[in-house]
Amino acid sequence: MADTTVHEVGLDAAAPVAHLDHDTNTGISNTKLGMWLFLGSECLLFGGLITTYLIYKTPLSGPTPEQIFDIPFTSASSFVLLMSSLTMVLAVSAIERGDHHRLRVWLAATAILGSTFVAGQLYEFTAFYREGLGFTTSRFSSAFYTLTGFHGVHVTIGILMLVSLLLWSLRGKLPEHRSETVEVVGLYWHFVDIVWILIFAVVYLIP
Amino acid sequence: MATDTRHFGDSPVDTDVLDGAAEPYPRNRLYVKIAIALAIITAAEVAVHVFPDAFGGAGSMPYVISLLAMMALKFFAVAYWFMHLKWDNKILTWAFYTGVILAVAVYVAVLTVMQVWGGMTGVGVDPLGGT
Amino acid sequence: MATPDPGQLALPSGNGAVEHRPLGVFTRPSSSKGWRSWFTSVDHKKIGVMYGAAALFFFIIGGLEALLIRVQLWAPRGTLLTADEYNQVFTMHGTTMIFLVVMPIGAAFANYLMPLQIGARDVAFPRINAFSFWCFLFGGIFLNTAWFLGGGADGGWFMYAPNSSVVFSPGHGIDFWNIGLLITGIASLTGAVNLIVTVLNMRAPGMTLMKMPVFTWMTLVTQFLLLFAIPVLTAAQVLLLFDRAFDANFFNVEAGGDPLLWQHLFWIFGHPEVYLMILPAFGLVSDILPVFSRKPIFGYPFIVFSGIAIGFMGWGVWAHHMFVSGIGPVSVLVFSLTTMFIAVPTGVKILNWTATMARGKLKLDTPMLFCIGLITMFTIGGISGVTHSVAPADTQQTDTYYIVAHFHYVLFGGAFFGFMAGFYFYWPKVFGYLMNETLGKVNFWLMFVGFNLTFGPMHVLGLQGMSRRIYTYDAGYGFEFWNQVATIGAFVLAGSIALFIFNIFYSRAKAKSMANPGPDPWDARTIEWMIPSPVPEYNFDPIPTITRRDDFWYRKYGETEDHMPVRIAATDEVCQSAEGEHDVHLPSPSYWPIVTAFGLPIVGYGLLYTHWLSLIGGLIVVAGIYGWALEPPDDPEAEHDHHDDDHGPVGEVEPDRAEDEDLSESEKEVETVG
Amino acid sequence: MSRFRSPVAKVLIVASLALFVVLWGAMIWTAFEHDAVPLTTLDPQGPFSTMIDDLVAPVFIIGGMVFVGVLGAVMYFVLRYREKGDDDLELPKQTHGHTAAEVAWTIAPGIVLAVVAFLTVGVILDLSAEEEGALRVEVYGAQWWWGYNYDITGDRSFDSDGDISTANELVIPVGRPVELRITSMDVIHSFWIPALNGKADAVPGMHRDWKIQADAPGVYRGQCTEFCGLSHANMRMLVRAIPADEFDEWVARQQQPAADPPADNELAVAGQEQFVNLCASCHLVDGLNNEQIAQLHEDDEFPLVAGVAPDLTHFRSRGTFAGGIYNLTYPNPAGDDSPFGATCTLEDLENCGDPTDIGLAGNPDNPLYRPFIEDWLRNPPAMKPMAAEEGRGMPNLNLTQEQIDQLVAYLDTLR
Ligand code: HEA
Ligand code: HEA
Ligand code: HEC
Ligand code: CUA
Ligand SMILES: [Cu+2]
Repeated sequence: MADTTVHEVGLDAAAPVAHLDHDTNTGISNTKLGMWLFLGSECLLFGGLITTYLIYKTPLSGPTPEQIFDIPFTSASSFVLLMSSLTMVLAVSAIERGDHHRLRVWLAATAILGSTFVAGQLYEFTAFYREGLGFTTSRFSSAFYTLTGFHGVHVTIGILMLVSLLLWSLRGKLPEHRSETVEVVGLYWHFVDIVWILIFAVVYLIP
Repeated sequence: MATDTRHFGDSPVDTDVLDGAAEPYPRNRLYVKIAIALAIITAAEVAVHVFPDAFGGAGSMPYVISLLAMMALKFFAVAYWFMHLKWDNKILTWAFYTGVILAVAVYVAVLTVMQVWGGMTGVGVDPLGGT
Repeated sequence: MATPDPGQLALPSGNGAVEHRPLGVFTRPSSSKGWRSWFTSVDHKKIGVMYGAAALFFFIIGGLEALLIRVQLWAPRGTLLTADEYNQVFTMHGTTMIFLVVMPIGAAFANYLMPLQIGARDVAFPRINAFSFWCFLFGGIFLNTAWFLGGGADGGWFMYAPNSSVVFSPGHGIDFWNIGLLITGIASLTGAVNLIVTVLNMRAPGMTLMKMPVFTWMTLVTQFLLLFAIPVLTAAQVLLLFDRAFDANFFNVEAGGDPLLWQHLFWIFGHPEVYLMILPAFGLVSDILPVFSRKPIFGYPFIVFSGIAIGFMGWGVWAHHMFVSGIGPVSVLVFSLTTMFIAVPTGVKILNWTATMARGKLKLDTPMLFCIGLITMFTIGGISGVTHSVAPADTQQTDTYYIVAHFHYVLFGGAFFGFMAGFYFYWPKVFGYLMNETLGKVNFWLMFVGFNLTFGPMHVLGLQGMSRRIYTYDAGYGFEFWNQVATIGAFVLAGSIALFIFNIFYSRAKAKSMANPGPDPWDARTIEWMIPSPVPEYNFDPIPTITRRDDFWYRKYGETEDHMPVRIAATDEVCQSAEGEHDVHLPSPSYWPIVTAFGLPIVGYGLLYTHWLSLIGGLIVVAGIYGWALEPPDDPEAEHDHHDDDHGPVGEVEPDRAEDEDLSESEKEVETVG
Repeated sequence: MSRFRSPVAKVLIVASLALFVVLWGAMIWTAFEHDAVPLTTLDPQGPFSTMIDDLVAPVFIIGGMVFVGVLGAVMYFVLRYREKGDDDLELPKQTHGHTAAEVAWTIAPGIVLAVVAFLTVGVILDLSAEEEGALRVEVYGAQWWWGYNYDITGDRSFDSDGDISTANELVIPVGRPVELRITSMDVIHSFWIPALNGKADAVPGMHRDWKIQADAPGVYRGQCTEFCGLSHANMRMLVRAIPADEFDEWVARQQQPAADPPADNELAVAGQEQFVNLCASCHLVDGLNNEQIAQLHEDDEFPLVAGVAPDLTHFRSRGTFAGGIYNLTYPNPAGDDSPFGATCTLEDLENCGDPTDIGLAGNPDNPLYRPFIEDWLRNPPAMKPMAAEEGRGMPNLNLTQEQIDQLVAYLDTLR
């Protein structure tokens, strides 16, 4: 095995972006690696909840998924969340270019799309509730609300992070060399989107 | 994995090169294209749901498989392009997909052991049965 | 942190200058001395020591619970404890020992040692590290406050549904268990991310993965197991929490809830859990054994890969805890076979250790004795494990004392013996004085005898049909004799623990009049032994460049053609000295980790008593996170100012590992909480 | 550093190791002693448990050999290669590994395990095969006792006419396989008669098949082994295996509804009245309060979480009660473990076993042992931890001694 020292293989040490983590063995910053590991672990959390849902999706009493789901509505909100991934990635690319104006625009857009999604979900929950699907109604309802609720909480936390970034940026505390912060929040955001991609297909579309 | 000190894959675009750059960022166009593709796939998913009979009826094998395939496509597209796995160090891909694969493996096993495929278990049908 | 040069400041938006004291409320803590520094420290060594101390404290609690169990079972129809009390005691004993003793001792060694073994200044995220510790401690305390608030959990440590539902356990005990372990789960998960990043990213120059000490390797595997196992438990616990707190139907059989779902989720976590309890001890043994055999570890790559293999295979065997649960013959068959073959990689380890001893020159000091104890006693436990994996046999054995014997042999005879070896071995490095050898040896033999007397008889009891988790048994079943032996054994074991504690203080008192043992009292092999004992705050100065496995050893010894070692340098020459200027920049202490962690148990109490309290707790958490996010990871005014390239010979670069703990990962915790 | 050359140290080591050897020797020896250990797993009495035992034997032998091998190697190396003294300083050769050895000790255990796996697979399949001509019994666990519904008529239903229900003691014919369908009323329990087969969890909401068979008449004891709350320790059961003809007689007796007590037994007549008032809301006595119980089932108004209490129709045909932990009758003469063997009589109580050897009773035809059952009626939670106020277990009904006498007299008629 070649005994290269870390220094030789790290990123260009002169790059301003790299002042924090340029000397890691892998060349990836600690934060980013940490976030990815965390997302890997989240897979098992959501996997568990999705599994639970699949086991419980036919209720013994109360409304069934078929009776209650409003696919056109959910399709629209899924689409909204999907597009927020685009705005997010554009925000990341904006800050990497040093375009702080666009960064703010895209961050705000992402946060707004995310909020639209959450609002849609809240609306959906109230609609379901009025149709007689309370949290304790059946095994299906408990599993459904828990899964989608967990996802909704993740989205909400993502929105909080986006808004914080926006404020940071407006106060001039988000220079390019911290672009990675935006990228890492972006990873989280995309992951939340990915989870919804699964939920949309597995929960809503497949009977 | 052993020689992890090597730098894998394309290095991310060095930001210093782009500092203050005014010209459009070439990757953005790619991002938009991907987003359009994702939108189209989503539309296709909904279409399958709306016209289940074209896919052998709701809940049939082809129906489920086509939905799962489109879901997987979207999943990987977001991870690969939007989350930069394409350009980043492969160790990230490796870390994340270990989680994904593990999750799929164990939970599919659970569903199999609990006999969820093809209709529900007898579970709950007869909660206090037999008295 | 490097003051950014003016070029960087001239960026279009924002600047690199860090603003300290962002909230103006707290002055940032700066001292690294005095008792208060422990609460704000982000030093991996202090955190490691706190993990160890807290775990030993919980070990005494768990041990006293065990003694209650043993006294109750001394004779038929014991009257020391009521049925209810007994159920709480054994549940809390198992929970405490596993979550608050063995796991954190593993974390203690990982925290203290792993950065030293890879030549790092600290872990990747020092503040998250502090946060992990405080979560663990507050979670553990939260769990144990149940004793004063209506009684502990009473469902057994695996808390099978639906016995854990409100209907069957109306008190708050199980809620304490559930929420407490959710909080310690946050500790484990954040710790796992932190330590994995540390191993992958922060190794000294030249330390490739295959040059890492085995303990570091096993830490890596362990933390990966935690990373992926903890969320499964979290998912299960969330279901239980919602069932108990909000009347959900996950385990409500009448609404179609399936009790087996809990079992699957629990054991998908639970089995990787048992391996992540043993692997740190395996790592310690793999590093200690060669020192006292005066020979490198035999088959290093095989030791490493078998560890990885155990980690992987551990994911495919969980249902061996469910052989009698009714999962169907096909599943039983599959899991029976997968389980058996885990003996292969484990055997590889055992046999490689044995081969390490062969043709060595064995110094039978206390750490070595405990290593040998582990090899032999773990083998007994492993073999009884294989007898369980034979599913039809397990239908006779499961939930009897034969199982209790198995897991105490692997956990006490394996993990704990390994930890004892680690304690005796690393004590001088951590505290700067050697433990008394004679007491140490008596400690070992007493523990060896006590251990076998306590847990050996449980094999017989189990095979003769004694169920576990019974608070009483009747005369006429033939259980009296061996129970008495076991109870006597438990007190011998308690004596050996007491002797260990005594040894700590006795040796410390003695050490005052003795010379410092120096960096390398054992003639050891790995680089943590080339720095002063106790380890200075900055660990290494300069960071060594690693050229081979057992790098420190080969700085001291060369090898002839036929692999005979020859001294090439005196130990003093190759060790680093504590004297001189050490102008090393270190991460600054912070209040926020402890503040943030402190909010969590308050949320917990709120969930149980009044929801208002939850709100307050939640606000503390959020405030903590924002304070944290706004606080720069490093205080520019801290004592040591950092100048690039101000130390170390060329080639021994001290990488700037100041971590970037910005919003993103501090936020990340919110959502593990949420 | 001390190298353990002092005689004291040697004594310590030798004593410890000797103790280790003696301990393990004694353990192995006693483990295979079967006298007076009624729950032992190593003394099979039926074909299924024998299959398991035949599998366990080679596994134990292999395990023992592996352990002796590892221990032997370690001990040998310690003795052979330990540092002999302070002048013994030369360092050993630095060997790093040996690939052939590694391959060998990866493959060898693999082969050993493959053999074990092969044997295991066979037994798993055999044990899950269906048995011809089996008697079917539904077994349900409830906090903290067992109930049994027999499919006597063979119509795969457990409650058609002619089917019978009992509790705690399972009576089976010798030599005939018994197919159990196991479930639970509340939490998970585990049904286990070590002499007849391994255990099987009783999971609420799920029925699972299991089977037992006894080769010889006898009383076979068991214990609930899945932790099921407060009185898990006190949840036992026993199986009485009796010859087929006796079994048929027993069934015929069980099929009868309970007769009213003879009018001349005033105490029992009064007891029946008490029973209807106090006990019939939980306990079924077939022929006495069927409608009442059926109605309660319908209204879902059982005061118990579990929904039922033990069927008392033929209460006196059992030798034990309360989850098999108390003797209802005087036990068989010492040493006689036959199910309905030699009967001891009131006149000759000397000849009976000790009734306070709780839970070891034998023949139900033996005279009633009153102290336990009286205490039970006086204050059940004191006899067996139960959470009656939470709907689990039998409450204290604050009966007077007179009521107790009447009730016991009545229960004694339920043969
Ligand atoms: C440190 C923790 C630890 C470790 C390492 C192990 C290791 C193993 N365990 Fe254990 N186990 C527990 C902790 C652990 N276990 C706990 C806590 C429980 C109970 C939980 C509860 O119910 O409360 C449990 C329960 C448990 C069960 C369930 C029993 C039941 O409840 O019915 C089973 C069943 O298969 C099992 C099997 C095994 C096996 C096959 C191994 C193997 O990994 C062992 C492999 C090692 C060896 C075999 C020895 C060395 C090998 C050689 C020298 C090579 C040659 C060997 C042969 C050819 C045989 N364990
Ligand atoms: C690593 C884990 C671990 C450890 C170390 C131990 C240690 C011990 N265990 Fe534990 N045990 C478990 C994990 C562990 N156990 C688990 C998981 C269960 C299952 C629980 C369940 O079923 O849910 C269990 C269950 C269990 C049972 C079965 C209970 C039952 O099923 O009914 C028994 C019974 O004897 C027992 C005994 C003991 C004993 C005697 C010790 C001894 O080794 C303890 C020795 C330690 C001491 C005695 C402390 C010494 C303290 C002092 C000397 C104090 C003096 C000093 C000062 C005050 C400063 N344990
Ligand atoms: C609230 C319900 C309830 C009432 C009322 C009740 N019991 Fe019980 N009884 C139980 C339960 C539950 C058990 C099982 C206890 C156990 O063994 O764990 C039981 C057990 C018994 C047993 C032992 C049965 C066996 O085979 O093990 C007897 C005898 C008995 N009860 C008699 C009575 C009498 C007589 C009365 C009235 C005076 C009465 N019970 C009233 C619930 C009740
Ligand atoms: Cu029923 Cu334990
Ligand atoms: Cu296991």
